[in-house]
Order: sequence, then C-alpha cells, then structure tokens
Amino acid sequence: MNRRTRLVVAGICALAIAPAVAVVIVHIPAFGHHPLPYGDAINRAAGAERHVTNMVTAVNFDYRAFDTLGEELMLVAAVTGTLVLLRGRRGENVSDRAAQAGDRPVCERSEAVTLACRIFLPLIVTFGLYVILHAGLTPGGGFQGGAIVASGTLLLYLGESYSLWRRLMHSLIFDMLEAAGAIVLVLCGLLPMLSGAAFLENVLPLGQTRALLAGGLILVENAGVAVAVTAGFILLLLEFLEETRATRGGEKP
Amino acid sequence: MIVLLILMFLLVAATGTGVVLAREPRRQALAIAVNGVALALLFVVLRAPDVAYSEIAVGTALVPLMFLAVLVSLKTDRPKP
Amino acid sequence: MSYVPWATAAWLSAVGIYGVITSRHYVHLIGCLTVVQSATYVALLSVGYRFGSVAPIFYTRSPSTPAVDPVLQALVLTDIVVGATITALLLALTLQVHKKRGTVNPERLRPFRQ
Amino acid sequence: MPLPVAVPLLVGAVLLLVGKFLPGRIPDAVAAATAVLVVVIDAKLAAHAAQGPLVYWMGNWQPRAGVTLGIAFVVDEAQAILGAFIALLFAASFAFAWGYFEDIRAFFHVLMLIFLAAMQGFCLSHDLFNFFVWFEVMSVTAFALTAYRLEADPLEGALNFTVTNTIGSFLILGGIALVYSLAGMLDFGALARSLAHEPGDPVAVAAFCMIATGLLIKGAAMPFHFWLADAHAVAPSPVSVIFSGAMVPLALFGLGKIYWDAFQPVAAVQVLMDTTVLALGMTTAVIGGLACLRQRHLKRLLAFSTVSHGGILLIGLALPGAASLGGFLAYFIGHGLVKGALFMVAGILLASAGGIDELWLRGRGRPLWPAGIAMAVAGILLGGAPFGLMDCGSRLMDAAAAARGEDWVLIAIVLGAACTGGAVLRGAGRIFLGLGEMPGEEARGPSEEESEKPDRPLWLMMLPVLLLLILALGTGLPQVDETAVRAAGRFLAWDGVASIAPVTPPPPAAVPTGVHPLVPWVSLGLAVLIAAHDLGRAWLPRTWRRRFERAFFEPIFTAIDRTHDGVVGDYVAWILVGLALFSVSAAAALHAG
Repeated sequence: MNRRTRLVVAGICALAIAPAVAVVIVHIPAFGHHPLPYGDAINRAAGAERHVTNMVTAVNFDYRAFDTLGEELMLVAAVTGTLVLLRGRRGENVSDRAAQAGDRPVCERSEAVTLACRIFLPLIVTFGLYVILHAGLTPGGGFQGGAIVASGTLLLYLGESYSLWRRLMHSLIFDMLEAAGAIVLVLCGLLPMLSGAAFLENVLPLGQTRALLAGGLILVENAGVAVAVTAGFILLLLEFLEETRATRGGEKP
Repeated sequence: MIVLLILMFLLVAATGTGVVLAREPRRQALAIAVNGVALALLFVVLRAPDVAYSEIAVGTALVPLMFLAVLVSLKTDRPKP
Repeated sequence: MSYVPWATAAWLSAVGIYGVITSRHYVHLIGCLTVVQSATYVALLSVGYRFGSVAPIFYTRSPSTPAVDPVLQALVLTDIVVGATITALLLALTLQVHKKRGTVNPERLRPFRQ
Repeated sequence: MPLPVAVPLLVGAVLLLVGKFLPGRIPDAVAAATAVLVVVIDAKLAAHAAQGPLVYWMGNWQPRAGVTLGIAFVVDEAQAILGAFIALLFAASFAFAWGYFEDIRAFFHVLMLIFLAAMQGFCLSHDLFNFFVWFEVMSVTAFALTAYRLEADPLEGALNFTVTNTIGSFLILGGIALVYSLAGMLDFGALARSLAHEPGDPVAVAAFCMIATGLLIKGAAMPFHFWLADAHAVAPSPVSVIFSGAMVPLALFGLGKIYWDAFQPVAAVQVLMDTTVLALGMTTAVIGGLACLRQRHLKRLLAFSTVSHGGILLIGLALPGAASLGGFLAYFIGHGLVKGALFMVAGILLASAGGIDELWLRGRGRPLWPAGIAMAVAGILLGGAPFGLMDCGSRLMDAAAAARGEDWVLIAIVLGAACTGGAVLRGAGRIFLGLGEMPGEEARGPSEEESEKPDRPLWLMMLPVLLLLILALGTGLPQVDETAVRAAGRFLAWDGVASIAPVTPPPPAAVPTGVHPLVPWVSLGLAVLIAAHDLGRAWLPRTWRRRFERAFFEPIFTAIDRTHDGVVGDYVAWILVGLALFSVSAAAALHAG
C-alpha cells in the first residue's frame, strides 16, 4: 500500500467505526455521575485502616500494590532492554566514562546559566525528595518524586559539564540501585509470607495518621519505588545522552 | 467549573493535534512538552494532583528530553551506506 | 458537556492513529503514539471524576468529604510509566535502526525486503 | 500462590544486581533452575486445585460487603496446568540457550525471567487491570528480546512488533475505562455480576471489542497478525520458542478468560464470540497456512505456521462448551511443545549449518540427521497426525463442532494443519534429504543471510528438542481427554465467580469422542501430498505447472506477499480494518439481540 491507499482504507474504516463511537459516547453513564463503588469504598476505609491521607498512595502501595510490583518490573525490563540496545554496540567497557566528543569544541557556559543551575539543582532535588517523603500525606510519591529527582540531576549537565555529570552519574551504581529497588519491592511481598501473612500484606506497625512515618509497609514500598524509578530514569537519560556523544565528527553538540 | 473543564478538554485536544501536525521532529518535541503541560492542567482540574505531578515530570521533562537526545544523535550519526 | 471528555479521548486517539499511519519519520511516529496514549489518560480520569468532589487526599479534610476515584488515578500513574518505558524502548530501537539502515522513514523500513 | 510470579521476579532482580560478577554459566544454571522450580510450584497448585479453585487475595484484602478491594489470583486446574507448561517451555529454552548468551551481565536471563513471571501473572490474575499490567510487562520484555541481536532485520521486526502491540495495549486500556464507567469494579467476578444487570448495553459490547482487539493483536489473529512474522522470524531462536509456543496462545487464552470470567453475561458479546471470532479463527487458520507454504526463510515459515495454529486455537475458543475449551487446552500445550521443538531445530540449523534459508540449506542438513528426524516428526504432528497431544485437542474441537452441527468448521482446521505440516515436511525433506531440486512458489519468498553462534555441541541442543517431542507424543492418551474436559468444565463453572461466591463442583461433563475418525488421516495425507508436490515438482508435467499453479495459486500468493510488506503504517491500517469489522458486527449483534 502506498500512503494514499492506506489513507483511503483508514478513512473507510473510520466511517465504519465512527457511528459505533458515537453510540458509545451517547450511552456511557453521564460524565461526573459514575457509579464508583470501588473508589468510594477505598475513600471510606483507607484512612482509618492504613493511617495515610493520600488515597492514591494507599491504592498504589497497599490495596493494589501488586500492580505496582508489575509496573516497577516493567520499568526494570524496559531499562534493561534499552541498555541492551544502546550499550550492546558500544560495549560495556566504555560506558563508565564520558564518551569522547571528538573534535567538537567544548562550549563555554555563561556564568549566569551556571549560577542558575547551581541554585535550582538543590531546590529541585529537595523538592523531589519532599514529594517522595510525603507520599502518604499529600500528592506525590516515589514515582513522581523519583522522576523529578532524575530530571533535576540534568541541571548538572546543563550548568557544569557533561563529563562532570557523567562522572557523578556512575552507571554501574544506578544499575545496582535499580535492581535493589526492584528486590525491595519483591521482598515486601515475600517477607510477610514468612510470618504467615499474605503476599504484600501490610504487617508493619502503621504509625500515627498525619505523621510522616505512617503506613507501615507503604513506606518501604514507596522507598523501593523511589529508588528504582530515580535510578531507572537516570540510566535512560544517561544512555540517550551518551548516544549523542558516541559518534565522532558531529558538527553540533 | 464546567466551563473550565470544557476549556481544558479542548486545550488538550488542540495541543494533541498540534503534536501530530508538527511534522518536524524537533518542533514536535516542544509540542509534546506543551501537550504535557496542558494534560497536567487538565489533571489538576479533574482533581488528580498525583497524576499531574507525574505528567509534569515525565511528560514535559523526561520524554521530550529523550526525544531531543535521540534527534541530536540521529543528526550526528553518519551511518555507513 | 457530558460528551466532551469522551469526544476528546476519541479525537486524540483518532488523530494519533492518523499521525502513525501517515508519518514519514519514526521519531514523529513515536510522538503520535504518545498522543494516542494521552487519550487513555483522559478517558480513565474522566471516568473517575465526579462533580462537586475533592481530590482523594484527606490531609486537611475529613475522610467523609465526597472525593473522586483514587483507584483510577493509581491506574493512570501506572499507565504513565508504561508510556514512558515504551517510548524509551522505541526511541532506542529507532536509533539503532538508523545506524543499520541509514533511514528513519517508516515506509523504507521493512524487514525481509526482497 | 503468588510464588510463580514472585520467585522468577526475585531471581531476575538479583541476577540484575550481581550478574556482572557471576562467572560463566552460573546465570544459565540459575535461570533454568528457577524455571524448573516454577514448574514444580505450578504442578503443586494444580494438584491442590483439583478439589476446588484456590482464591488468594494479595495483601489479604478480602472483599468486604460485596465490594472487592484488592487483587485476587484464582487458580484452577486449567490455569495451573497452563502455567506449569509455560514454565516447562522456559526451562527447555534455557537449556537450549545454554552458553548461547554469555555476553554482558546476564541481561538475557533477567529479561527472560521477568517474561516468565509476567506470563504466570497474566495466566493467574483475576483482576482486569492487573491482567493488563502483566500483559504489558510481557510485551515490554518481548519487545526488548526481539531486538536482542541488534541486526537490521530484528530491529525493524521489533519496531513493527512494538508499535502494533502498543496500540493494542492502548485499546485494552480504553476498554478498561469503558468497563469501569459501567461497573466501577475491576475484579472479574464483580464485573460479571455487574454486567449481568445490563445484558444489552452497547458500552459493555464496545469495551469487549476493544479489549478483544488488543488481545487478538498479541494473539496474531487476522487481520492483526502482520507483526508476528516479522518479529518471530528474527528473534533469537530460544526466544522464538517462547513467543510461538507460549506468548501468542496465551494471549488467546486471555481472550477466553475475559470472555468467560467477565463478559459472558452480555448477550451481544456471546453472539460476537460465536460468529465474528469464529470466522476470524477460520480465516486465520487458512491464510496462515497458505502464507506458510510460501516461505523459504525457515523461521518465517514457522512463524506463519504459528499464525495458522493460532487460528485453530481461536476456533476452539469460540466454540462454546467444556469439550471445545478442553480441546483448546490440549492443543495449546501440544502445539507449544511441537512448535518449541521446531524453533529449536531452526536454531540448530542456524548454529551448525550456518543458515536459515530453505533453498540454500538443501542437502546441507545431512550431518545433522537427528535434527532432521525431529523436524519430520514435528511436521507430521503439526499436519494433524492421529496421535499425540495436538490430536487430542483437534478431536475434542471436532466433537464440539459436530455437536452444534457446524462440522464445516473442520475444513479450516484441516486446511491449516495440512498446509503447515506440509510446509514443515517439505523443509525437512529438502534440508535433510536433499530433495526438491526445483523450487516452487517459495523461491520468491523473502529471505536473508544470518547465522547464530556455532559453539554448542549438537547433543546439548538436541536434548530439549527430544524432551519436548517425547512429551508431545507420549501424553496423547485417552486420560488426557478426560483431564482436559474436566479442567475446562471447572474453569467455565468456577473461574469467574470464585472470587466473590462459594462454588460447588459442576456435574462431570461427558468426554466426547471425535465424530470424524478419518479427519486426522485426511489432514495428514494432505500434508504429505503438499510436501511431495513441492519437492517433486521437477517430475510434474509442465502443463500442470503452468495451468494450475499459475492460474490458481499465484494470485493468492502474490496477494499474501503484497499485504505482508513490513510497513508499519499498513499494519496499523489493518488494525483499523479489524476494528471496523468488530464495530459493524457488534452493531449487528446488538440489533439482533
């Protein structure tokens, strides 16, 4: 098929699908008035049962923690796959130092940029950590905070230099951190079984509602996710940025 | 409230269309970031601050960055014919 | 009003698929896939929304305040991870394909060319 | 009960942590031992589940006041046996790959173990979203594993695989959103109870169509199957073993699961299953078989045979009743064993003979004669021979179809089996006996040069092949029919409701016998005839070749070639065609209901 045939085929199909979509849109329960028995049950019960005030965290790390386990392992698998894809060609040996940028000129950063990055970097990382720590109380959690911290570290690259960022972001460490985060999560499932409880059952003391350290196992899982996500995303960024360096003779940094 | 919701939905639809229509990949990376911001705003209005956070971190920072990195290396890469 | 969210989701997926079908650059195609994915976020969160409710976070409120559905928000969080990981994998694949074939035009990339 | 998932995940994560420091073959051994351990766990679960379904709530979140709060695993015999089989296939694949991947840090083993865990989760999960999560983990690992060799074709195949299957998973998510808007629940049992109140709701039907399309994309049914030939043909052989033997049929089983566990109360969905899905299965079986004959790239040939047998499995799924589901289960396992063995033979050829092109390999397989015997046996089994586990399956499907007066369904099964068996027998004859000087239609099939690392002794690679074939042959006993039908009957009666209501054993279903005892012979005869025809073309009269083949077969083969062009945009357009088909037939089904 060339592009035009393809579009014609797709158009005809769209004509067949569109009425079906319209029927569904008309029949779906009205927006803003859905029956939500599951969500309501959680909203009613979780605060008292798990001593956390962020229901999304309660769902993510307790009621449906098994989903989170799968999700984290998906991240691990995807990062591993990306590493295979990108590192396979370069070889493992070179991946722990900054690849040569060839004959590219090193661009000087203006002092204002450096200064701004030096100010914002700690702010962003602190904010990320705050988001991670307050998972049980206010919006946020290991996943969001981890992503924030990971993107924050890029300011090092922007403000200082690639090689400094590369030296600090030692890939082996993040490999291991990522694996460790995943192991923590699986163990959160398995260890309660040793005491006769169910897989992923929250057996730890729950602590005080509205306290930072409340929620029992939720805290541990949150930490595991935070570590795995931070390390995973830093690794992804690392490999993609390394890729921009790996070839010689490019004209543009 | 309803007006705000409708506006946000339309904004998301518009920026999403923009992502598709930005055929030049470098501009598209920017369009993705804009779409991410629009989505995050919609999520706030839909009372989902947790999701908004992660959309901001992932959709407007990490994903466009990966796109840009790939575009740069596609450009510098000289494949053997 | 009631139809707007669903129409938005349908529109986003339609326009995204259109982009995938007509794309001439694999990176652009991946961008279009993220648009299709954003349709799923919109649909899921719209299902969980309820007029006159608060976010499902009861730090300053009593847990009996009517709130939107936290389960769907957790699902969307997972969905976002799915999206990011798949995007990363696709981008890595694209990079490698470019190294081997020298093109990222989806129409010129066909395994088992005769 | 969560152990089949948790154990491989833990081992995988630990391997990722310490893989760099492990010497030599330790990751191989650890991974294989883990797979064997999962087989043992699943077998124990199957033994326990013989009394009744095992229900396990993750985090001990029992349902409260009729509302399910957490995620459940529901294990009955059928699922536990499937899980054990999948883990067994992984063990065989690890044994086959012994020493094959000794590169950096055991990444291969990590990905494979996560893949194994995801399949176990997908098989046992009883929660719609959790089901999706494991489906997605399965996809992500599969994408990465396809491209593992980092050559041009694997990368392109992996891209097509990723894009099409990602669209599929978005469709599933959309379906989940629709279902949730109706029921506000995710547990299968709760969903079924809630959907039973609205048997004619178009939203429920649309949700089913979207989820089914997503699963059929992964299950490679027409017209969603295009990615499969590109991906399975280029993945490393040990990975193709899993893709074809377990992943594709498992996606189809997933379709059965969401249908029987959740959507069965919706009348229009029943109609869809009876008509559209059955028709898709039959078309897939035939088209896949024809396309299979056309190939000269051996792994691509096997990939199309997977498409065809996936179609046959879909027929077994679409016919209602315990007998045909029992047939599905037996055929699932039988096909997985045979197809696994065949992909391993292809791997042996890649490693030891240095190629995968059927015409190039002609006669070069002679020194590897044990592999040739294995390939011929596997071809006979694929062709529908009247013994072995696959035969149990097709016999039961035969009986189920006949019981509904739909005997004509058998034509598709026979054609699919005969074409694929014929193609495999042709390959065996040409490669290992040097027959077939004059190539036929397959000569213009696409191919490429490739090889895999030639460092493993033949006996090591033949061992798992033999194991799989012996299992496929030796388990075709009459008792198997009985077990399959019993397990299927209990699955149908229990699986959906077990999470929310106590269950009692269903009345034992009678084990039907195939009503057409000649069918296997016809199918096998046809397969041998096809192989003989293709290999003996040189002796055929020229007028026959010109008149008959050119006029009749060439247009078909050309059309098949044209559509399988490898362009991802086309594949996505075909997905739209399938969706349009579902929309129209769903509208018809709703109208009729």
